[in-house]
Amino acid sequence: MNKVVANADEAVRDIKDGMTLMLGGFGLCGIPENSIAALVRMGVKNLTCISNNAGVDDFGIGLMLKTRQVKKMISSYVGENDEFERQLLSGELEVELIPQGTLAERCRAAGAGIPAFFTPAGYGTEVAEGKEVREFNGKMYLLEHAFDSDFAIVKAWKGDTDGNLIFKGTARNFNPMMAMAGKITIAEVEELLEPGELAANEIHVPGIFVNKIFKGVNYEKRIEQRTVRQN
Amino acid sequence: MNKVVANADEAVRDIKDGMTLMLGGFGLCGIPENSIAALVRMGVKNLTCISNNAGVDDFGIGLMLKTRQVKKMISSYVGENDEFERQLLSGELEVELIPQGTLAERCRAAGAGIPAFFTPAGYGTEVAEGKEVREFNGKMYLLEHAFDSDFAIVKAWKGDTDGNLIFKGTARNFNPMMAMAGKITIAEVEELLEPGELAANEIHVPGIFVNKIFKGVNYEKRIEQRTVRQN
Amino acid sequence: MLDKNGIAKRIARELKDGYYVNLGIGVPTLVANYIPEGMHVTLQSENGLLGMGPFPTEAEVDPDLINAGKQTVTTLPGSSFFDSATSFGMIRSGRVDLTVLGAMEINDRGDIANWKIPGKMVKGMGGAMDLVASAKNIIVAMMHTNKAGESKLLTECTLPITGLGCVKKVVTDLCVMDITDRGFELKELAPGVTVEMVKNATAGRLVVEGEIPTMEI
Amino acid sequence: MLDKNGIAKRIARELKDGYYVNLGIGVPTLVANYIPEGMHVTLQSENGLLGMGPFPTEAEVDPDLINAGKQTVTTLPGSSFFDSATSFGMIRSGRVDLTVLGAMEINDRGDIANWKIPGKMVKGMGGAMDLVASAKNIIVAMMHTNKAGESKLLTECTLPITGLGCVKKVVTDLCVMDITDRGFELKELAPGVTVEMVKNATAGRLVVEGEIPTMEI
Repeated sequence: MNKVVANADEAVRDIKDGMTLMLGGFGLCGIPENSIAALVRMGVKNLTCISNNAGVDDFGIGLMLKTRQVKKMISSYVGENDEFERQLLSGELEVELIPQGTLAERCRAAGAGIPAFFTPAGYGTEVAEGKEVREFNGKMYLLEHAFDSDFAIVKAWKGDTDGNLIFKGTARNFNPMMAMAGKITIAEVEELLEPGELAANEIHVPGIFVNKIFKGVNYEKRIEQRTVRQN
Repeated sequence: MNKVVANADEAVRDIKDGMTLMLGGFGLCGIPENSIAALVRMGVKNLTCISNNAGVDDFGIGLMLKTRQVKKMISSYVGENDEFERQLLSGELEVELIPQGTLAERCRAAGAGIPAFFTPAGYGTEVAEGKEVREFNGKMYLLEHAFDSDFAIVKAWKGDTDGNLIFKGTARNFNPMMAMAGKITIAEVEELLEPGELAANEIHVPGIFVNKIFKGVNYEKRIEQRTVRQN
Repeated sequence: MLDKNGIAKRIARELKDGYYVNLGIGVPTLVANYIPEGMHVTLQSENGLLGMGPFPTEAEVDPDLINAGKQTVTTLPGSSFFDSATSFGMIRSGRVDLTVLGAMEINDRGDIANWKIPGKMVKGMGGAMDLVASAKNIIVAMMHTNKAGESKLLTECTLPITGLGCVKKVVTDLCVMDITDRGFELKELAPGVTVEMVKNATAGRLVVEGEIPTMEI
Repeated sequence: MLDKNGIAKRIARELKDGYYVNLGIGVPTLVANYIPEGMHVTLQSENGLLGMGPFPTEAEVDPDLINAGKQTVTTLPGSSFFDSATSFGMIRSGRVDLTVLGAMEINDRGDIANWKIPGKMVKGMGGAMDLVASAKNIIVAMMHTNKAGESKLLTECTLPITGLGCVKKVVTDLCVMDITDRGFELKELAPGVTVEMVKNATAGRLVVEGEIPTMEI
């Protein structure tokens, strides 16, 4: 039972046309760069992608939009992407917008075996349309469901061959919940270590949730808003 | 704004008769020893305690049972405690038994602002009595609610004066979710450090969830089942 | 009248020692520049950071360390990182003491619209709907009128709603108002602004009682 | 007939390389002693440990490191610690490949009763109800009959139920049975046990088809 695969191409090879993928990251921070590149090379089509954002024109999920591999995006915010806007307005691309906390919690629910939960976000808005509303302690909540996905693809900082993962800084974001939520979870890591090299107490995602792991290469880690102060 | 208090007595002093407390720990592992001792000294009564277990006769929550301070226990397992059994059979003590995963998730829900969720545990059993049942994808689930508690009392390994916590080994158990769930959260720690001494990436509970923190003393850390191998 | 920095400066006076604060993108972000010396305020960034520090120097820039506006930031002693589910957990469970947001429109019952303009490309609500549905203390920072000179403080929002009855206070270029059962209660005027100017610029129910002081900023 | 160790040994033959396994208290715990050499099996302990190692030596004993039976244990390279919500998250989301539990009674539809005896002090279900409600692959390890000689494999459980239709296989001192739509399907006999003995000891629907092999252990 070996979870380690040689590279991104091997990791994603069972992904088929029409599948639903979760992709970790917030903006361009903590995105699975190697796997996205492999999906573009592979050319798999009609994907539904659950990801907080949709990348930018020439990076992140934006690369898969350019090649028309994405049928539908499920995100909380999709700005900063002209090609996205063009495909959306032309009707080539579907988009479902979901409050960010609800997006996170629907991933978390999937990984925790919770099929549905109540959350206040979106009550009284168009997000509530068609959803069950219920009052608890005088406040109104919507019933939201766990996401159902075929693969989750996440990016971690360090991982071991048993699939244990540690994230770095705010590159953690959606990655842990998605790692736990995927029917099959692929993790790409900057450093791939032997079992025991990560401290048991510091692991963010236990290996049981990870099915395939590989050491990524040539991380670009592009910055969207490089903001500095003079010192 | 100082979260640090001198000791357990100061930490628990706002706890009143009739309140509902969450107490971290699994068996005697990771229990807030100092705070329990302070509650016994203080003599506060008619408490409802949410805790996975009820301690043993002369340690943990067992100490509060002996002094008749507990009106009701909400737990998943309450064995190993003769005084508990005596009070239960005599009707002095109420007990509500909850599946362990549901107990954990009801704490987690409270800390995450989720008022209710569906879980499969207990469907078809007496745990389901009076609860809403719903089918998702062909499987039956029960609706369970977030716990409402006045105070959460947890035990961590290391903490800092901003309230950030790190747990050790399996002493983590229910402590993080309870820390997040309490209306007011008290944390006792073995080592109390300055902000910055805990690595931001390794913190298990961010300080925002912790209201009072103190350095505990004289931890006994009693072992329930000392099981060793010859080597 | 206040400029953006003036609005931020006035809102900063609402901060209290020990507060955990979430600042939205735009004018709200500027509030961080006016935290009083010696006051301990912790900034929460919903992408998974508590204890957000200033922008980095060139040497400190780390692509794995950004805020919810995707800007590079830094940490401070006591900072912690966490995942997005935990982040919105702390927001929903009411642990954030103050939330400052921009808005396109608000109404006199505290409803807010700040995510979508019909006919324009919709970029999404991000974390705004979670924040407004859960925060116990929301202050809106915005201009009193839009570019066409029309009031953004209405009886009914015309744009799609982000959340209902959640705004407690609004600070605009003209004034500070509390939102109560009676509507917009005028509390303070910006320097050089008259009650008449506020009346003319406010479409929703306005309550003006007694002498309205000019704000200290 | 099998003793407790024999039952554990037989169950160990159901293990596969790479499996994540949760072993209940009692006979199920013994299964860990029979994991085949060279096979990589990871034990999950629901109090928050993945990759449970053997009992510690005196020198290794750590009160902050116990299993779900409250026994002192050790870690192994690759072990991880987590909180109870995450632990039951992995159980509910079906990440545990095999769960082995003891039982007081099971019935021929796979219902299990293992937490409560009316009239006796009820200690609680612990994690049993979560495990049986979620595990995709549950094997029950138990004696075929109780101390009074009555069958524990029934048409209907007489004791309060822990979970419905969840047991896939049962290994007793007498035999191995699969639980299918047709009831208890006899698959293997323990050494020295006859089909007749199983028939006499089984109260629920029993399916015996073809030659029943004696188990290899």
